[in-house]
Order: sequence, then C-alpha cells, then structure tokens
Amino acid sequence: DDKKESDNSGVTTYTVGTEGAYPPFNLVNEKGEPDGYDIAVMKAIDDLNPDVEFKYEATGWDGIFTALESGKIDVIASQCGKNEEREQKYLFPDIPYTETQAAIVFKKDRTDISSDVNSIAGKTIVSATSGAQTNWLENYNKEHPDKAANIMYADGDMSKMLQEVINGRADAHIASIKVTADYVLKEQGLDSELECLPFETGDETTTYMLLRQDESGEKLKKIIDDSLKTLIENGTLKELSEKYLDGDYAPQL
Amino acid sequence: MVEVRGLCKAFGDNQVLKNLDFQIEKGEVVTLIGPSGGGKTTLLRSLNWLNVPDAGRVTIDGVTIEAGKENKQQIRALREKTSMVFQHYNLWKNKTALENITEGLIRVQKMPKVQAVEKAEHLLERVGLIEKRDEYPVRLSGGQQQRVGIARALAAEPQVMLFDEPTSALDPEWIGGVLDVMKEIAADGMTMIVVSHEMRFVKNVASRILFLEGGQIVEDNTPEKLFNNPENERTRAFLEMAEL
Amino acid sequence: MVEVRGLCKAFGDNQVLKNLDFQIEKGEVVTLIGPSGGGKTTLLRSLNWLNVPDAGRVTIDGVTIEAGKENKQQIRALREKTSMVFQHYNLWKNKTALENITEGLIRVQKMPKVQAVEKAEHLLERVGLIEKRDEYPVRLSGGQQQRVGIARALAAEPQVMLFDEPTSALDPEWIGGVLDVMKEIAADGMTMIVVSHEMRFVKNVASRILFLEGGQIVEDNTPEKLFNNPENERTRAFLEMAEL
Amino acid sequence: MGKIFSVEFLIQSIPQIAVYLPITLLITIASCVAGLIVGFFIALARYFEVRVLKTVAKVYISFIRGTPTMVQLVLVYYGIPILLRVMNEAWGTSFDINGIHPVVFAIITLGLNAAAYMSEIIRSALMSVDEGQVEACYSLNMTKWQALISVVIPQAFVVALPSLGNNFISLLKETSLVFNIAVVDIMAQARIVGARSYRYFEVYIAVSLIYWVCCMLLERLLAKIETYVRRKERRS
Amino acid sequence: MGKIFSVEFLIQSIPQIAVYLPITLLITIASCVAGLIVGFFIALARYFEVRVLKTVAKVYISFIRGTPTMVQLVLVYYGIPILLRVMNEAWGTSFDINGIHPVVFAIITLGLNAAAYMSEIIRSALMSVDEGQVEACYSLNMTKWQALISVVIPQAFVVALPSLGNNFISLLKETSLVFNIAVVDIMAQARIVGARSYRYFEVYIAVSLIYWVCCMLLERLLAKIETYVRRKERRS
Ligand SMILES: Nc1ncnc2c1ncn2[C@@H]1O[C@H](COP(=O)(O)OP(=O)(O)OP(=O)(O)O)[C@@H](O)[C@H]1O
Ligand SMILES: Nc1ncnc2c1ncn2[C@@H]1O[C@H](COP(=O)(O)OP(=O)(O)OP(=O)(O)O)[C@@H](O)[C@H]1O
Ligand SMILES: [Mg+2]
Ligand SMILES: [Mg+2]
Repeated sequence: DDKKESDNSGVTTYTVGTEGAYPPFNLVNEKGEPDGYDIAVMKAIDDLNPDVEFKYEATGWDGIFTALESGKIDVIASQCGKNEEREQKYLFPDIPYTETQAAIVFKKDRTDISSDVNSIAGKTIVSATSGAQTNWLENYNKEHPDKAANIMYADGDMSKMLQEVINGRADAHIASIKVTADYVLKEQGLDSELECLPFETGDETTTYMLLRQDESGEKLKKIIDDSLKTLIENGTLKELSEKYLDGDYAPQL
Repeated sequence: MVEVRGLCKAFGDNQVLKNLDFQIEKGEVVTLIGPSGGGKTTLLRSLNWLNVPDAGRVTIDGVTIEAGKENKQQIRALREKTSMVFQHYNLWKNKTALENITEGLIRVQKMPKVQAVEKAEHLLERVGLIEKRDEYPVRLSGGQQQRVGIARALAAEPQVMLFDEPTSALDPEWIGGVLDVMKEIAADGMTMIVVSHEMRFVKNVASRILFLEGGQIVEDNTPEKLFNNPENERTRAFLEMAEL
Repeated sequence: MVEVRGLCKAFGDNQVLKNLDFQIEKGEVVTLIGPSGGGKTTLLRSLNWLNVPDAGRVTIDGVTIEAGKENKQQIRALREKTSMVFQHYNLWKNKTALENITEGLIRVQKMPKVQAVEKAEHLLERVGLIEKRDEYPVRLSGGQQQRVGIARALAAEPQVMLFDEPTSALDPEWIGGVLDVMKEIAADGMTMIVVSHEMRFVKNVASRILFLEGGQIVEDNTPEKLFNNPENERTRAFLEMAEL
Repeated sequence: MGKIFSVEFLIQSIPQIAVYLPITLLITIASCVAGLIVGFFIALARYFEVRVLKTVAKVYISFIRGTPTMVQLVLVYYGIPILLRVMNEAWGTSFDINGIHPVVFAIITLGLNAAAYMSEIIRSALMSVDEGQVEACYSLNMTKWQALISVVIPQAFVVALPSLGNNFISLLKETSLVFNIAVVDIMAQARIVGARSYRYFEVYIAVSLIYWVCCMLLERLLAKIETYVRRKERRS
Repeated sequence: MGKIFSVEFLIQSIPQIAVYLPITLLITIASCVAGLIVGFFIALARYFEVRVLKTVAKVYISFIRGTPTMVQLVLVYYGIPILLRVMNEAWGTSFDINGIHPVVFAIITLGLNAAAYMSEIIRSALMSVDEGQVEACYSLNMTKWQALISVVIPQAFVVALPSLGNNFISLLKETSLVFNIAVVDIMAQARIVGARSYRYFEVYIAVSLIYWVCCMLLERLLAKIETYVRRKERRS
C-alpha cells in the first residue's frame, strides 16, 4: 500500500482506531488524546518498530468497522474478541494482547448466583453488544442450550448495566474485567449493594487487535505479532497491564 | 330589541366608532349607509362581539353585554340572538354549499341531520343554487358564494339578522330575488340591520336609515324623510350621488 | 384590439363558455352583464389566461394565443397587454397598500423605486386612500381594499383593462369617484372590459354592452339601443329588474 | 478468504432483523398517536393563548426539544426506579416498577417527546387558517370547540400533514433509541447481528432497506390522504 | 466512598464538554443553511410539478427520510473512500479523498438529510398560500419566480417557520451522530468524559443543559421572527 509510505524516511504511518469509551482499556484523556491500555500496547509496538508510526483516533462504535474497511483507520485496538464469523471478514493477529478475567456482578442478597458458570442458567444477564464477554455468552448459550442464560442486550456503558441489576430488571452483569467492575462499584458507591465475584468462564475472554484483510493488514499483522511476542517475552505487556488494569492480564505465549 | 349605548371602537389612532347610541325596535329593518371606511362593518361586527368594542354596552333581546366586563356566557347568549352575512361571505372552504348551511343547524341548534339537510335544500332552492348543493366554495362564482352566505345566515332564524352588503356581488335579477326574501322575513317580524347601498333596498325594504360617517350617526331617519328632506347637508350630498 | 374566437370552457360537466366569438376595438369600453354564475368572471379570466380555455383563440393587441398550443412566452406577452381588478380584490396580504401598487411597477416594469412610489401615492390619492398608505390589507375596509385593487391595476397602464365588478363594495360617492377615474382613462383611449351591474356605469361610461347568459353572448349592443329597445326578450327582462 | 462486503450475509440478516419489526412498529405507531393527541392539546393551549397553560406549554416544548431524546429515555427508565427506591426508603413504601415493561416507558417517553415537536406543527397549521373562517363559526354561535372541530382542524390538517409526515418517519427511526433502555428493535437487532461477525456495514444496509420499505408505504398512504383532503380546495 | 450521583462531577464536566460547542454549532448552522437551500429547490420542483424533477424529488425525499441518518453519514464518509479504493484498483487511478476534513462530510450529509425533511415543510407552506394571491401576480405579468419571491415565499414563511424551527432544533442534537465519523462534538465529548469514570448520568445531564440553553436562545430568536412576520396579517 504505497500511500502509507512517507517519501524519504521509509516510515509507514498507520492510524489506530479505538472507541475511546471503555476505560481502563481505552478512553480519551483530558488532553483529548486516546489513552488507556489498548493505546499503551500500540505505543509500545510503535516504539519497537522505528519504520512504523501510529496515529490514534477515537471513533463511535457504529462507524469504527466501516472506518477500518474504508482505510480511514488501519487497525482497531478496542478489545475485540475473535470468532469464526469475524475471521471471515477481518484479519486477527495470531497473538492476543489481553486475557482478561471476567467478573459477575449481582445483588448482594442473591444467593443463587456465584462464580460458578452453572449458576447463570435461566438468569437474565445484561451484557453489551460490543463486549467480548457477550461473544462468550452467546457461544456458551449455543453450546449449552440446557443451561442457557437470557441475554439482555444493552448499549455500551457499564453504569447503565449496573442500574439494570440494581433495579432488578436483570439478575446479573458479566463484566469482562473484574478490576474495572470493582473500580466502578467503589467509585459510585454501589459496593454496599452489589457483589462482584470473579467469573470462571473456563475459556477466558481473549482480545486481539483487528486488521483489514488486505496487503497493508497482512504487513501490519506481522509487525503486531512479532512485536507482541517480544513485549510478552520481555515483560512489557505485563507491566502495562499492571499499570493500567491493576493486574496481570497479559497473555502467555 | 337592539340597544346600543356609548359604543366606542378605535384601531390604534383611528377612532372608528365614537360613542354611538341608538335603539332598534323589534321588526324594524334598519339600513346602515355611509362612506367606505366609515365604520359600518365595524359597527355590525360589534353587535355580535366579533369586534370587541373599547367601551359601551349592547343589548339584544334582553341580553346585555358591556365592553370590558363581558364573559363567555354573555357573548354566547348575545350571538344566539343574531346571525350575520359577511361582506366577504366567509364561506367555510372545507364544506360544500349544503354543509355550509347545515353545519350550524346540526352543531348549534342540534337539529337532526335529515331535517337540517331538508331545510338547507329548501334555502338553496330559494337562492337558486340547488344544483350547486355539493360544490365547494372555491368553485362557486362570486354571486353564488354570496347567496350561500345569505342562506347560511337565514337558516339560523335568529332574533336579529346582520347583513353586510348582502347584494354586492349580485346581478339585478338576483338582487331582486334576495330583496324578496328579505321582505318576506321582514314581514314575519324579523329585526334586520343591513349595510347596503342598494337603493332599491333602501327605498323598498328599509323602515329606517342610519347614516354613519366619521364614527358617528349623522342622520337617523325614515326613508321617505331622508330622501325627500334630509336633515343633514352631508346626507343630502351622499344621496344625490346615489340618485345620480 | 381584442378578438375572441371559439372560446370554450367547461368545469366538469358545466359548460360555462360555449364557443364565444366577439371583437373589441381599441378605445371601446365594453360592459359585460349577465346573471350570477353566467360565466362573466370566467370569460374575463380567460382573456389573460388565468383560466386556460378548453378551446378557442384570444388575440390582444396583436398577440394571439390558442388553447392547447400556448407557451410561456405567449402567455407572458398576452398578460403584458392587460391588467385586472379581481372580484375578490386579491390584494397581497404581505404588502401594504402602497407596496401592492409599487410591486408590479418595480418588478415587472423595472421602474425605479422612487418613481414607483410617487406614482403609487398619486393613485392612492385619487382613490382617497393616501392616509392608508402603509396599512396592510387585513386592516382595510371592504371598499378600501377594492379601491387599492383598482389603483394596482391602473398603475400597470396596460393596453386593455379587465375589471370584475370594480364598484361592488363601494358607496355611492366612491362609485362616482371610481367612475370618474374610469371615464378619464376611457377618454385617454384605454380599452376596457368591465363586468358590472352598476347601471350608472353601464349608462354613462360603456360604449357597448355584452349580455352573457348560459355561456353565450345573447345580446351585443350599444347602451342606448339596449335600454330603449333590446333585441332580446331575455335582456329586456334582466334590465327591467335593474331599472326596477 | 472472506469478503469485504458479503451480499449473502446482508440477505441472510434481513429476516433476522425483520423479526423485530413489530416492536419498532408498535413503538412508532403508539408514540405517534400519543404524540398527536398530547401535541394537539399543547398546540391548543398556545393557539387559544390560555393564560397559565400557554406558558407551561412553552416551557414543556422548550425542555423536550432542548434535551436529547436519548437522555430523556434514560432518565425516565433508570431515574424513576431510583426515585422510587429513595421514596420507598424514606417513607417505607414498597412501590415496584419492574413490572412495567420497558416498551411502555419507550412509548411514553417517545410519545411525550414527539408531542413537543408536533405541537409546533399543529399550532402553525391552526394559525394558518383564515380568521374569517372562525368568525363565521362564532357568528352562528358555535363554541370555540365546535369551530375547531368543524372548520379549523379540517383546514389546518391539510397544511400540517406533510410536516407531521416528517415526524412519523423520524419517529420510525428514532425508535432505535430504545436500545438504550434495553428494548431490542430492528436497529438494535442489526447491531447485535452485526456484532457477531463485525459485519456492521452489511447489517446497516439491511436495516436501512427495511426502514425504507416502511417509509415508502407510509409515504404512499400520506400522499393518498393529502390528495383526498386537498380536493376540496382545488379550483379544478 | 463514592456516590451514585455526583453533582460536582456534573458541574466540572460542563466546561469540559462546552469546549466542543463551536463544532456542534458550526455543523448545525452550516447544515441548516444547506438544508434550507437544497430543501427549498426540492420543494419548488414539487410545487411547480416540474416534469422529471418532481419524480426525482419524490425519490430523493423517500430515500433520505427512509434510511437512518447515521447510516447515511457512515456510508458517505467511509463508503466513498471504499468506492474509490475499488475504482483505483480496477482502473489504476489514484484518487485520494483523505484530505477532506470529516466535518465537511458531516455538513454535506446532514445538510442533504435536513433538505429532505425541510422540503416537505416548505412545500406544504407554499401550497397553503391562497391561489388568488398568485393570480394577482400573474395578472400583472409577473413571472413564476417574481410571484414566488414577492408574494408566495413571504406568506409561506410564516406558516413554515415553527415547523422549520423543529428541524433546526432537531439538527442541533442530531449533530451528535458525527462521532461515528470521528468528529468530536459536545455529545461525543460528554460520552468521553463520562467514560473516564463511568459517570454517564452526570455527563448526560450536563450535555442536556448545554443543549437546552442553545435551544432556548434559538426559540427566543424564532419567536421574535414569528411575531415580526405575523404582524402583517394580524387584524389588530
Ligand atoms: N383590524 C383593523 N385594524 C385597523 N384598522 C381597521 C381594522 N378594521 C377596520 N379598520 C379601519 O377602520 C375603518 C372602518 O372600517 P369598516 O370596515 O368598518 O368600514 P366600512 O364602513 O365597512 O367600509 P366599507 O363600506 O368600505 O366596507 C377603516 O378606515 C379601516 O381601515
Ligand atoms: N374552478 C371552478 N370549478 C368548477 N366550477 C366553476 C369554477 N369556477 C367557476 N365555476 C362555475 O362556473 C360558472 C360561472 O362562474 P363565473 O365565476 O364565471 O360566474 P360569474 O358570471 O362571474 O358570476 P358572478 O356574477 O356571480 O360572479 C358558475 O356556475 C360556477 O359555479
Ligand atoms: Mg364594510
Ligand atoms: Mg364573477
């Protein structure tokens, strides 16, 4: 993709898109710049590769995939999970960049819900359409029709989903990362009312960068795979994870 | 039947009615004449409170209403006593000729529909428009619209009829026809106040003539006296023009 | 000046104009009389193509236009020759009395604004409305509106003037005033076609009278002959009503 | 290798999405009717310049139009339970709002929202009716209401219809906001279907096609009504 | 301990959000003007029943109103580059559209969108003007355009204004869709600020307040204009 080459230096510029509304993974900081774990990982990759340069852009979720296809952005760093259907259309690196530990949030007085996956059978679980945990939940329902949960789809933000649980319209919320959920509960003073337990999904929610299926995507895939390998090996990813996510969610090789 | 006391109405600086006083007995046919812009329409519209006067009192058939102290009930009671033929007809655009007549009968007088239609058809017949029964006003000629307007007002059979130039758009034959209708209802004892410069009407139907100019009644007389021996110089000049 | 050949117009089943033929010379003042709904307005509106006739040909001052074959240029050329006073005045509601007159002068005739205002003021003076110069039509009385309509049409100074009952809303004095204006412009050689049942006009100004009934011209005569010795029985009856 | 744009996926997704059309239509139609009724009365308060109500109406219109529908929806849906909870704690009552289906909240909120917009359209249409028409009613001693019903509304209707049509059609699509309160309509379903494979482009086109068909049917209907009501005022 | 609802956070967030008000206003005003102009000509095509154009106008209105604005925005902004890429690959050309600022796309799309809605309002307002008014123009040999400009438009304006006001105000909030093409307006900024601490309720209320103030100012202005233009047709 010759357009990406800058004339003399040989440095290729790529635009990284992110939703910017999913802290601590991605957000837009006070300076108006995309920030968070997803961005930090991309910056680390940028540092490893002197011949590439990343620009960052926050875009609404409804437009972000089309932006990728159209070439306005070249990679999405926004906690995308992998599945077969998605692989048909997009290119995923081989190496993920987060393996989060999910959490289940429910009202303190509920004794019928626990860390056990079996406890969600027949319960109403509120979950965001864009979230990796929703993807897991849909697959789980498909594979365990006898123990399926009702998915209550919601639009994005966690505070709304927690309200659904508090108001009793949903039995529980599965958050993709426990630390975030803990943070929100404390911050908004909901920890006296809601319980937040680690949720053993067995197959943990694993997220990847997302690329376009074309020449530039292939090139970038290689760069990302190589770099992530290095970052995992030299412990940088773990450091970033601990810094942004308050725990080690870096994947193992 | 109609009593007006101290009626005043101004539009901005333009004092159109200046402290009018007059009285009309039951069965009188009063013609209001006067120069264009003299306030005839304004006076007529004040009698059924379409124009709210600035001051003064109107009494029609026992219902008294005073400017500044009127209430809804009074206004409705007053309007119950009157109906009006507008200078610009004001036919309802969304209703056929027939519906223009039946609407008031059905809604206000709660007449059964069949009966209202019958009455409306009878009136349309009288004004020569029975074949335009189902036509909407935009598709009627000027004179036809005016005749529907007359029929609509007649249908209400009020105590007092207010006519604002009811024959202005008519040809001589229909003027004659309408005058005949008016004579008939006058003979039935209906009180009428008619703005008209149609001299045949003034001479043959009117029992009394008010000459309105500059917001005041400058002459109030019977037709005979007015035509033969007007009290007022101004009236004489005006009538001479009419006589040509 | 005006030539009409085979003019036909129907509204649905209602054949309003039936194959009309007539011719009017320059300077003639033709009065159109006839019963209400007889097609007078329709005929007048056909002459400037506001009503598109079903068939026939109209020639005004050399501009010929044929129903079904008209084009924009022809229609505009035709309208350049005429102006019209509407039965319902059709004053522009968003313009003051003065602007109603100047608008056409400025836009169509490209007259400089100062000159247009001067002309309009002069005309308003003549119809006695100079003090209503800046009033909007809703706030004018019926007769005042009609006079502005006349002034607006006069301002255009066309070859042919079309008047549709121009004195219907006027009192005897103003009828006289307007007739004087019309006489003056007639004396200047203006061609006029006037729908009117005002007998003073018919007798004193008209040089020729067309009696329109049932979509046809049943009589075409000079006033003297028509009044003293009408050719047609129908006309006689009609005029008798007017004479009373 | 997959395709950038999958036509099959688009076609397959249409029936999946269309399943939720009844919800979209239910909310649209119900809130439209609610909006028309409430909007009509708000318009009347301003048309007749009813003393206090006229000011209330103005504030209402300003508030509703001035704040995003999404926020109103979220406030009503999440706010009312919070309010109830606080009330229950304070006064020991035990109201429970969870029995009410979120669709009801959606209809109420969208209806009240549409009312503000529609009221302005209706008001201007009412005001466009010639005063002389109303005076003719009064001269025959009709009440305000009678004049309104037999003359003003029928004449205003013609003027208001195309603009109201705008609102109906807007509402059809605005319904998609209900996903904020966890109601799945066709747009939400499109997002859900799209999220599975990240094929958002295809599902958006699919959902647009569904909207367009609905819109065209609605436009047909509106055009028919308009021709019908206009016939009375047509010269020929 | 934190709070469910933080008033300080709300207050703090207002200035952070308001920074983006110029973008919101720019897009609103520019697309409003574009919408009015284009909408006016579409309305004319239908008003004058211009042969082919009238059908084109109908299809345009139907298409634009029939599909969600968000989809149009995304299609225009991202779809055009995709199309170009396919074209470039097929024909070896090298068009590049990336130089154009997304705000321009936003204005064009929202403007063309608003045009469809506004054209219906304008059409019905034009049609509400009495035929006699136009005939008086023609009788004095004015052209269609002269009649339009001196009589029809001024009279239609009064009728259209309140409904157009609806559209202006809608547009103010519809602007928030531009975040889908990576433009940050006040709503996007509210989401961003809210996301940092998951305090969405607070920022939604904050952004609503900003919208409301804008809306009230706009309503004031519209009311002034309305009173001014109506004075001509007031009896008293
Ligand atoms: N709504 C109004 N606002 C301002 N002035 C008005 C209004 N209505 C009438 N006028 C003025 O009041 C005066 C009287 O008007 P009115 O209509 O009563 O006259 P009129 O005697 O009926 O005249 P005509 O015979 O021409 O109909 C006129 O000068 C007119 O301009
Ligand atoms: N647009 C229309 N649609 C249908 N019929 C119409 C239309 N215009 C006029 N007519 C009918 O055509 C006939 C002639 O109307 P026109 O207005 O020409 O009469 P007129 O001679 O001017 O009558 P008047 O003296 O009452 O004004 C009438 O019967 C009328 O109902
Ligand atoms: Mg009068
Ligand atoms: Mg006529």
